[in-house]
Amino acid sequence: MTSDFRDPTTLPDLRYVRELARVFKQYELGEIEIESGDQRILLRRGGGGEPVVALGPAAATAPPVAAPAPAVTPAPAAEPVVEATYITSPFVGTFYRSPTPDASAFVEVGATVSAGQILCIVEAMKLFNELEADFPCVIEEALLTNAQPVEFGTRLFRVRKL
Amino acid sequence: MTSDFRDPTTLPDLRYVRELARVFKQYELGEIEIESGDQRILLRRGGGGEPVVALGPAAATAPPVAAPAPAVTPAPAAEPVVEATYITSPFVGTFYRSPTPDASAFVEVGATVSAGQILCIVEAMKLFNELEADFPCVIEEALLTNAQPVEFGTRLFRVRKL
Amino acid sequence: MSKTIRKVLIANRGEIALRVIRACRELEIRTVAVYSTVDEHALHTRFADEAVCIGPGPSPQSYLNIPNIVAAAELSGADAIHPGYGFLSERADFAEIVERCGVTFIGPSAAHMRLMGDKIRARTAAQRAGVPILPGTGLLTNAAHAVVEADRIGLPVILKASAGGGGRGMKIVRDPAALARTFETAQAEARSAFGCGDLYLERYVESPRHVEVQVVGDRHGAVVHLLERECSIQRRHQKLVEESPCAVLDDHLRASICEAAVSVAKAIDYHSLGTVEFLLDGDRFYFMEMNTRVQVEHCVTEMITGVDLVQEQIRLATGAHLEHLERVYRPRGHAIECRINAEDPVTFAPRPGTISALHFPGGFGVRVDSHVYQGYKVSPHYDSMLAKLIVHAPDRPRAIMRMRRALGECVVEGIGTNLPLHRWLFKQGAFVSGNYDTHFLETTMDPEAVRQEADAFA
Amino acid sequence: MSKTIRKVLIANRGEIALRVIRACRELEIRTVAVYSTVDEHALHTRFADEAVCIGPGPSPQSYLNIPNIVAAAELSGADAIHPGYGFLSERADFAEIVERCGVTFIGPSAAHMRLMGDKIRARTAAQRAGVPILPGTGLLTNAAHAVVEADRIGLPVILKASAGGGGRGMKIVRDPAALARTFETAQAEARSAFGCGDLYLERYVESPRHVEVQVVGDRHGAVVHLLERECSIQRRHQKLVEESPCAVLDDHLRASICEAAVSVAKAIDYHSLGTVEFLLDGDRFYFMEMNTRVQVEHCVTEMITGVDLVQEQIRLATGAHLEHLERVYRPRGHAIECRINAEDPVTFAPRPGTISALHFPGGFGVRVDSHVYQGYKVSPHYDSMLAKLIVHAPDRPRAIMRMRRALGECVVEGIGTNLPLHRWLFKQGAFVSGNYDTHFLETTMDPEAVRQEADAFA
Repeated sequence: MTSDFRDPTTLPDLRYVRELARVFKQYELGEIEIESGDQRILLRRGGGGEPVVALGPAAATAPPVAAPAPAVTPAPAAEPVVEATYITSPFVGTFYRSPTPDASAFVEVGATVSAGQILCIVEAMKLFNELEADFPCVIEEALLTNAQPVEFGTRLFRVRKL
Repeated sequence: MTSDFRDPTTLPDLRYVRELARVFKQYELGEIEIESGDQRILLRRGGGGEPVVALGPAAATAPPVAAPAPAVTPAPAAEPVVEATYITSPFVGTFYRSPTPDASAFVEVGATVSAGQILCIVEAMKLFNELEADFPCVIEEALLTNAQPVEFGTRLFRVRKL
Repeated sequence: MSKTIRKVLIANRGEIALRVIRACRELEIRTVAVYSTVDEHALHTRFADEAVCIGPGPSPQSYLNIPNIVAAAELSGADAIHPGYGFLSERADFAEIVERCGVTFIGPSAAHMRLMGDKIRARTAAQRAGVPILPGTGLLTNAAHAVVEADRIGLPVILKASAGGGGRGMKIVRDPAALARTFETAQAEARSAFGCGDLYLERYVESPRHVEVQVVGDRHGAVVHLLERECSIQRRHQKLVEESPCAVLDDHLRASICEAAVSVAKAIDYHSLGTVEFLLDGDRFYFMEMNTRVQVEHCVTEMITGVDLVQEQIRLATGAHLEHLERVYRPRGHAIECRINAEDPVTFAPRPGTISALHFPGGFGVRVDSHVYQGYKVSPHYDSMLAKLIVHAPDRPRAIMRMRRALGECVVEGIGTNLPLHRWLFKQGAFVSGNYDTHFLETTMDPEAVRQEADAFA
Repeated sequence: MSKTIRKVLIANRGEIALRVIRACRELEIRTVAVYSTVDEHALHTRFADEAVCIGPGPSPQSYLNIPNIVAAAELSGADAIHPGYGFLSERADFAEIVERCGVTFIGPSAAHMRLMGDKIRARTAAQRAGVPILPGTGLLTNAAHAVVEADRIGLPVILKASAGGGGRGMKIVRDPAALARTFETAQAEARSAFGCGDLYLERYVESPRHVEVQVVGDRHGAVVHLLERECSIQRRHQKLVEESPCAVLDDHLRASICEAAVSVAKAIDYHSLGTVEFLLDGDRFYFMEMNTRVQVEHCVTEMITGVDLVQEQIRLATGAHLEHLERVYRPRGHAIECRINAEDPVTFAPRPGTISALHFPGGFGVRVDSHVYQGYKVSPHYDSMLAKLIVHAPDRPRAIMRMRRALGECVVEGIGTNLPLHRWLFKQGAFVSGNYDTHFLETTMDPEAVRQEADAFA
């Protein structure tokens, strides 16, 4: 029986791609692109966080390869160094942007906040831990919606330091 | 021996890519680009950067893998490549330069020997195996003295091919 | 009465986290690992069904961070927490918080932990259970009181912190003139180390062996012992080699010491796994302390009894009865454990770093419990133990030969380890004969010979 | 009468060479490894006290090179040779040459090997010992003879090469018209494969199990059995999973089959380790063949008896008596072995290459016998077996859970392995229930599901 995984005339060996995805995950790459003859493999961790695999030449949408499931939850320490600044969670718990369901958010995108200003709440063991800004900054992006679970280091807001 | 994940005619050796990724991470590089022949590999970190790896026909040597310390008895195959030519033992046994203790050596240093000429004896299990020259050559050095034990591949004579 | 455990959060790291994951997997219980940022690539993080990051490298902010750990349990829906050993495993407040959150704490009750964490109360409890204790005191009120008591007990004495234990917070006093001053120092030290300056005195035994008994109890009052462990090979009061059975106990003494351990556990209505530690002085034994958790060295007991202690610990936490555990154990052969640490074999200084090459021994009668792999980075934040090498053989001489063989096969490159010390130890006549005490290593170690063992394998 | 063995040359490679080195080391016997040039960095080369290079990669020039191996024994002063399994282990001429050189062959006599190597004579020997054999024939003189005999036995029949064995040189015949032609083909094949075209017939059993019994005898006529092994999980007549005890034997049947094995061994005055293989058809069993060496799967017997078979094999080669081996064995729990091979899990095609990452399972009840390491290059010259993963637990269900856990921990990267097949197998209801025969794997394997197991771990 021949391997189910490879059509020698068109697509690269799937095991090759799988192994590539493993390397991709293990080394936290943002993108791998391989071209050889008329073959092309591209792995990319896009803005949305979803890795993409594109296979040529059958540029016709190839079935997405089982993407490397993010380890359990991507941990912060090993994330690639990026120019942006993030406010991360020092607690494990549930994230809330407002003090109560009806109230408005502590901070909105675009807002300028000063050091010590409350940004959000992380609830754990019925305790509502308020998270304050350590430095004055502008909120550029709110990365989570209400009631999402967070662990230590989960990115909550992308900010620009002032 | 070729790797599983490698088709020598098309895709680069995956171990090469993996090692490259390891180097990439270890040295916190922003980009690696290698091009060779019609092959190209690109490794890129993050969204903005341009890291790339391109690989030539996998002729590139595979990365060294951590191997355990050399074995108890150094075997011949792993000896450093030297320019000189050696006659090695195809037998395990005891080396003798002459047919009997009183007789003179089959060959002396400086002698020119022809293919098929007897060079020495390796004795094992009471059998005296005569070792013949495979090619005409000049004996430049006799590396062993009488009655020394030899294993497969032990160097007996350094010679110069004619 | 009987709770169900479907998902266990392991509030620990390293080999014991892996040990608990293995037990759970074999019981078809899901697992949640917690990890610090430096343990992102650790095996417990990888092999658990889920993993939650609970803080940065330093333990107080991660593996000792109770709010984050309990929140991780809530978030992941874990219905039980296994504390392992070390870290929070003997923190009664942790057990209390866990139970208050409706999560099962896999261990005894907080009250047991408090009682046995207070060494003075523990002594009293043992005495009430009819178990021998060393001549000594209760809480000392001041230095003058200590002097009077020392005079009564007879020198030398040992001054101990009530909140200490495991060899920490102890001072030997041989000179009566020095006692008062030592008392003050010890009290200050205990206060800063344990947050409690309570001290007591015991007669000091010059040449003791450390023998401990594994007990296990259910929540219905039943307690059995699973024989003893001999742990006299120590460095700086830290066990380095453990074995079971103890080579110097005859059947009668074994029965007495094991019965004594059961008496202590029964007297306090103990449940879960526990270890009652004794000081053995010739053919007399004295209660020292009780550890209310799974021990590092539980494996040697597993080898000679066939009982999976961690699986049983989880089962008992549901309120189950002892059932099949309730039998009379006879040692099936002999087991020895070596703790392989990332430390200098002579100075015991930690040697963190990256493991560049690794080969663990295998084959018949060899068990390895380890969380390290080739490429693993040994962090300076945590304990230096890399692996437990355990051998099992029909008798002690053959177990020693097997351990020598296994130590010879063990390759750890890139960092310093205490393998040379173990290799040296297993050739020593006194060790092989079984004739040694807790001072053996410190008094007989030959640095030159140990260094030579290191060179022989370099 | 009793020889002393001080230095053993191991005429083998891979895990079994390491297994023998381990046994010798624990007996304080020195070891000599022989190795081909491609095995220069192999662990058996590294861990033996001495190592001699005996030839290039291809086996006929190295591991089957009798003159070089015997010369290596002479040169190194080895007083015994252990042949392992495979290679020269069942070559009677090798055993003879070794003994003629005054070196002890660790195994039975050449006569035993010759007798059991001839499957027709072996059948006769078993029959004379009063052990059931399948209805069948002696040596077939020609195709016409085969047709007559097949008619007598009843179809289907199986045509076997007398010099075959281990599943090699067999053809099933269901159609009487095809028999004559099949006879000619089989004879030609046997002649080219084994250098001997002798054939015989046996009734073909449609749904057999492979059950074998470990026997051990001394040179003084004493023989005991060490219970049975179940080896029905096979691919292409190669065992893949072995266990002990067999799940479908009741006490009565177990006693009968084990006694039968002892009868065969006693009838031929056998000594050393041996395995008597039976075909089990419901509650009836039939002698198949006897292997005159240590088996790959000896480890499962070691786990449930506590006997170190290789150490005993060496001891018995000195002429020692059975002594402590002479007892009645009852299975201590249950043991299962998985052979981890460098092969495609579905097609079984070999997958040599370099192991880029390796992690073997550990913990309680797990034994790994392996010669590979991270960075090891699996050569296409030799057998594809990388490791034997053995688990031991109190009963079969728990052994299965333990194996599932261990398989889940096992990481081999860089080459393809049959781990996905094992992971799939241990979830199959028929396997778990014990209800399967030797065709199980070939008839029920679901390539898609096995590939999914591979993906799940990618």
